[in-house]
Amino acid sequence: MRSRLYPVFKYTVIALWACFVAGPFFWAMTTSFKNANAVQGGPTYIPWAQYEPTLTGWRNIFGGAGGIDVIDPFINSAIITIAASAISLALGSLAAYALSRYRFKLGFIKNSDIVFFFVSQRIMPPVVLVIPFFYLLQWGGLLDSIPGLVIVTVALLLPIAVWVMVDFFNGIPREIDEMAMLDGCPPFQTFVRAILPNSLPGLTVAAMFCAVFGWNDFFFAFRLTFTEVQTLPQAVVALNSSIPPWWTLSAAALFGVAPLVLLALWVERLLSKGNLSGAVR
Amino acid sequence: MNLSATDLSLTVDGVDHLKNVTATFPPGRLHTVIGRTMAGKTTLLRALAGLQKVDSGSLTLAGSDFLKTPVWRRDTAMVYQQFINYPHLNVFDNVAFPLKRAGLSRHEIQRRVRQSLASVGLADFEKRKPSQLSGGQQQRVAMARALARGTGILLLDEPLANLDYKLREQLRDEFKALFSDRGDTIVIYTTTEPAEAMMLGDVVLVMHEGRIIQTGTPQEVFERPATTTVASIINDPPMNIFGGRTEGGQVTVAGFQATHVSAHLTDLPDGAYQFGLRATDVSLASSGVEAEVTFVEISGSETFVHVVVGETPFVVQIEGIHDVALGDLVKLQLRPDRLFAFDEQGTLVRTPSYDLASVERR
Amino acid sequence: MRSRPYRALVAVAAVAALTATACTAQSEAQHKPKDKAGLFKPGSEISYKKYGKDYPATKVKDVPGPCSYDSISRKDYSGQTLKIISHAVPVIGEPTQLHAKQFEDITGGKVEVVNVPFGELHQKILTPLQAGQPAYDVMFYPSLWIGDIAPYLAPVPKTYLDSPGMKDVTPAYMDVATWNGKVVQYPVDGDRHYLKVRTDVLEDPERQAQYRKATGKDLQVPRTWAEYQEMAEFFGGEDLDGDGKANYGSAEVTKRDDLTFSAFISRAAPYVKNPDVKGGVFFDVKTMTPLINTPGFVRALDDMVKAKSTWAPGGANFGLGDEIFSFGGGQTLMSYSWDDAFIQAQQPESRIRNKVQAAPLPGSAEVYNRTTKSWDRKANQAPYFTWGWTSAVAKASRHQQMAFDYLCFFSNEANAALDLTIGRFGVNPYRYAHFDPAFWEQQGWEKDVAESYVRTLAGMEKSTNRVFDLRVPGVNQYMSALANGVAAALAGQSSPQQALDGVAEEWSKITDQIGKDKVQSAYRDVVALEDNS
Amino acid sequence: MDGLRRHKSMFLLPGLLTLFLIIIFPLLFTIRVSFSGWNVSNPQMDFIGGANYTAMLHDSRFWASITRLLLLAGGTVLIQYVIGFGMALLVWREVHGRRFWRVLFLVPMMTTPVVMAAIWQTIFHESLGPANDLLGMLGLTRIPWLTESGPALVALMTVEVWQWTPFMFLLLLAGLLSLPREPFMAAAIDGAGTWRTFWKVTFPLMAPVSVAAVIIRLIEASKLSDSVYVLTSGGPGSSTETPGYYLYIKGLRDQQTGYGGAMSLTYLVLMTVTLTVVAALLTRALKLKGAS
Repeated sequence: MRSRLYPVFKYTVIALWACFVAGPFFWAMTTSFKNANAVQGGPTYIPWAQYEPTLTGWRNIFGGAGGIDVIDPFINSAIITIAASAISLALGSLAAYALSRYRFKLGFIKNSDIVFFFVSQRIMPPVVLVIPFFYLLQWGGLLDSIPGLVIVTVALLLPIAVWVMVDFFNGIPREIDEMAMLDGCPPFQTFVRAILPNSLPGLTVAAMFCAVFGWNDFFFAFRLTFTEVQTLPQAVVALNSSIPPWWTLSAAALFGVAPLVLLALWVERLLSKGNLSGAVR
Repeated sequence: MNLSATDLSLTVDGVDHLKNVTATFPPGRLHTVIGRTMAGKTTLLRALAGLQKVDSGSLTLAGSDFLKTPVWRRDTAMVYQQFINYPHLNVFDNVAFPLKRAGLSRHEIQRRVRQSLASVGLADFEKRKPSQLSGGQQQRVAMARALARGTGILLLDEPLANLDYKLREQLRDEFKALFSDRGDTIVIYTTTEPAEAMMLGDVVLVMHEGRIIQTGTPQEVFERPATTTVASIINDPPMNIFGGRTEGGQVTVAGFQATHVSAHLTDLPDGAYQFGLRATDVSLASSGVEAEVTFVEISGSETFVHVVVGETPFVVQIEGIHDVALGDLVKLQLRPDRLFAFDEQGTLVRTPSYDLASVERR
Repeated sequence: MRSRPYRALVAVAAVAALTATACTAQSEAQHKPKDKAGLFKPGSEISYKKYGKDYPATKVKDVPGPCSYDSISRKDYSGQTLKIISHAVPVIGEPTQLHAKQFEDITGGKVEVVNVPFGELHQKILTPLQAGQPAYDVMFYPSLWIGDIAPYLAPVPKTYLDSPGMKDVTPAYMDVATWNGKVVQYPVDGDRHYLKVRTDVLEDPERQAQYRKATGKDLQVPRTWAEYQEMAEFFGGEDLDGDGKANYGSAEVTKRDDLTFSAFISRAAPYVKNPDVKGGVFFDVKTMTPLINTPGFVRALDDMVKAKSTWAPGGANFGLGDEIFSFGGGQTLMSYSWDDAFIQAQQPESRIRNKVQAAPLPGSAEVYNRTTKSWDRKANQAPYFTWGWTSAVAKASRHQQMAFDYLCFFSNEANAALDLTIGRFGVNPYRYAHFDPAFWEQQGWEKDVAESYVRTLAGMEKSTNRVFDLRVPGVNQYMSALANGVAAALAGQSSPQQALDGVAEEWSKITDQIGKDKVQSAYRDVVALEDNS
Repeated sequence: MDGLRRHKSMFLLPGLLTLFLIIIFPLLFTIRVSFSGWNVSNPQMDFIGGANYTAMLHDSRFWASITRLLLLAGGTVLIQYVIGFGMALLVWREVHGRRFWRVLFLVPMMTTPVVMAAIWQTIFHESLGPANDLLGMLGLTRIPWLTESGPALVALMTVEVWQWTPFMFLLLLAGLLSLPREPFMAAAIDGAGTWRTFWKVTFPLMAPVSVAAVIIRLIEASKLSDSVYVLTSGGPGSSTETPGYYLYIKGLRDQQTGYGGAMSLTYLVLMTVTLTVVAALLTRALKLKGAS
């Protein structure tokens, strides 16, 4: 049925794609150990053989001269990402649960319209939002503060959380809710005790999307803060002047990806266990 | 503490799911609701549990309005046709779940869970997750959870429907024992299986197209099916129903004349009727009415032969395995003394004197 | 598990409420420093070495004065925080950070610096200013934005204007810092466009002979854009310096939303700035009619489109950084823009150190006269005082004295001297003291190189036919429209004339939008500088 | 579950209201500002009628960028879908090093787009970057990646494909892993080949996941702007300008807030309509496919 060449074909394709995916990381890795002269000498790949590696790039992201300090921004990014993701997941899964389990009708507005309202927030070009957000946060005295950024980030993440969780909850039999209620749980307890514990895969996927979008948000964090709160992407972008130090930029890029790679490992573990079944439908 | 439903009605998209359902469920009795698929049985249970809102009608428990009571305060347990358990909890915690909600002490919870699991024969499976159990075991867990709480109302929605035949028989027997000492519990059990309804029920309610069309003890319902519909629902295979006439004490059915008319039909006024005859009361013989075989089912030790006489279909149930082939021409013997007579609207007018003891319990 | 979602909600509400109340408490008074003992002896040696092992070990003497290490270290700013916005690291951003650290160390105050890429800086500075949000005390930005930002700036107090360092700033840069007669920007950098060439190629007898044979002309630093083009074409694509890689004629800033508009103005300056015609280069200041589509500008754009063939690979998408590396790294023979590429070439580790020379921007053999609508046939030079980095203090700042002290410290003689030597800092000569070849020779520059550099810079100061930036409100819109037109012509999407007609149309719209009077009154000041009136 | 009307809003409202409150002000603000002449030197809510909208109608850059976006977003999402689906199929079942591949294929979406775009810019650097170097090693001609419109669009799409194919990959892999086994067994019994099984079983079963993944990617791709900014800043000329980037130039960089508002709203309406229609069409097309 399958030709004997199939495995060869399969591994070739996988390997090609893997090279494409890993290429930029490899390039960033090797560039992060270069200095100006090594960069200007044209593209080289192998340290020692082709260029003399230095640690300048890496030193520069930890407060070295001509660099930045990524530690504080890292902590800020972590706090904002975790807080905003948690709030988005909480509010998002509550709303998604309602949209999955109850029928809403308000004039011509039905459940699917409400879901669309959530998702459609992602269509808004960020440019539209940023100036009004500025005035909104100023009004609340929340400019340049972590709570301010958390609120804004929630607006970005909530649609994602709702989108993932509605689909996920739709895959959980309603009878479980009913049974929990019959077993004496009021609706909120039903949600917390019977549905949420069975939603871990869905929550993980949603959390991953939230973390990715929250962690990597540059646009809003950049424009709604002044000096107090710097997030990691902001810190990295601060390197983007007319003389871009490729080496520092590369080191910073790799540093910023690291925590999310751990997240990818976790998601993959759930995938392998088959626990994500029904997480995305 | 009677649970009383009055005129419960529910229409969805023009289809009646419940139509003026009025019934009283006294405690300490096991009620079986029998009806075909989509007859409204599940809807009725869900309405009683509070999971389904009704359009109109009232529901009271011990005289107080039960419709206003939210689901989680109805002190009701339900076992579903699908094997529904909490996937994230192990067997022990599944059974303990409602007990914890009820705020029982840990000790008491443990005692009741163990007892309940033992009663369904799952004492050794406490630590398993539902997904690691077979279908029958999963349903036992669901049963154990429903029983452990000792709720005032216990609803079972075709709990055996999704099990294979062997398990079904086994669990049915176990249920009989489990329900025998439920004290003041109101138990309502729905099924499509006449035998299950008859065997388990103290009271049988027959549902059809959203209505309760007959209520009575199994014997009453069996002996005196109020209509042709009931007769068809409570018999498996469904009772053979066919048109006929009586004229001067002579009964003509399906193109042949009864040779001798049983006493219970002699006083029928002349006219057109519908007659019913259980499949067990028809047999194949060397002489009789000519019929053509359309379908043969062999189930266990019995053979069901579907035939047509002219246009009228019959099912014949005969013991043992018989070599009858499709298209064979056979001869039927009917037992006139077992004929039920219904008027043209389908209402029972004469019933044979029946010896219930002679009906085999399947 | 049960209460988690609710707890999160409550937490958010609480945090929001707390923050809201905390942020409303503000005091109005200006904060003054206390006195403390100084940390430096007068004239002590200053070096950046202790702030990072990558800094050069160069030492300079602390020059006594109100801004010296000694004087500033006598002020106690502990308990105060200064908020600064600056350009990305390293150009101007790194010295901002470095001097912030030093300032913290010697005054006990706290200085927070945020570094922002060029494209974002304008909006990031202006939005809070316009919203009345006291976001930053000190702002570093390109000086041409003065028209947008001036209304929100605190004038430089007299004490600082009277400091020796300030007195030494050349008149051109004091002019750049002045708005409506008040000095509102604190000069920390001097910028202009000029020409850089590779002397190792230009002075190679073999190349000179080749060039003469081919063109009949002497190989020398180009004096006009036509000569520049001819030379760039001649040398394009060969390996001229024996490093195994091809060299190219010209490197220019061409990436659309980078600083292309400045490169284009450099090319246009000699065609459009006619010393005999007064009243504006970009607009006719009387009518505010755009002149951007007049023949002078069109010819410059024609030139630039022709120059495409002389650019290095990717040269049509060069940002300033690419230009710096392309010339500074020895890939191209000639380039024109700010000092950065030249300083980069002169870095100690550079391959082409002391093989470069600075010269005034090329001129032209004729210049357009818009009153007679004809070309005046005469050699013309028009130095372009391209915007550079400047700094200013917000009017709304409650730490104005600390802010000015920081800027005065930033630009004190010792710091300025050290900053000038670190190419990536982007700090370039702006005081007479910096126009001294001896200073550059001390940095290891050869005499010829240092002299050509100082002569070029000082010569620009002497010129009376200067071009300044369009220092009016909304300058970004004008320049963005210009860059778009230039890019369209470079990409071949439209002819230079069409492209610039489009720009002129855009400009009229922008003027209407912003308000003709507003733009006109600001532009009058620019014209006054250009017309030396 | 209908007897619980009181409780359903308790679940929905916190999220809905939060989003509504966060979004409603910006939306109203934008609507209002689009009728004002708010710009850099006049940051005020005056009223200039529909002037911004009239100007927009004649703004060929804006409309050209929208047409370009249709190609860019549609093209990249299609490529992402095909590759994402292909890779998900390849590492779905038994394959050596399955976990490694899966994690690796997920990682690009974890990276910060602005930062990675800067790295990509170094990759596409015509003389110092590895892209042309590799082409050279393969004996191919160097490509002016960022200075000619064709290659620049390719470079842009490459970055987008690199960054966001993992998103498709994840959704589709999760979808594959949750498929029931029975249809595959049935197909095997019928003796269907790999290709046939894919078209007759896998693809139809994956239709709902596919639609969801494609739509959500289209939404995200329509905002394409960061990589444009870093890689080409819209050039050469305006040949890589997207609406997201053009809005950024006008609305933020030039601070023509009023005009930016008018364009943003128009864009929002256009995108909402387009995406709704596309979603409906895709759903129908794939449902038909699933039914056949």
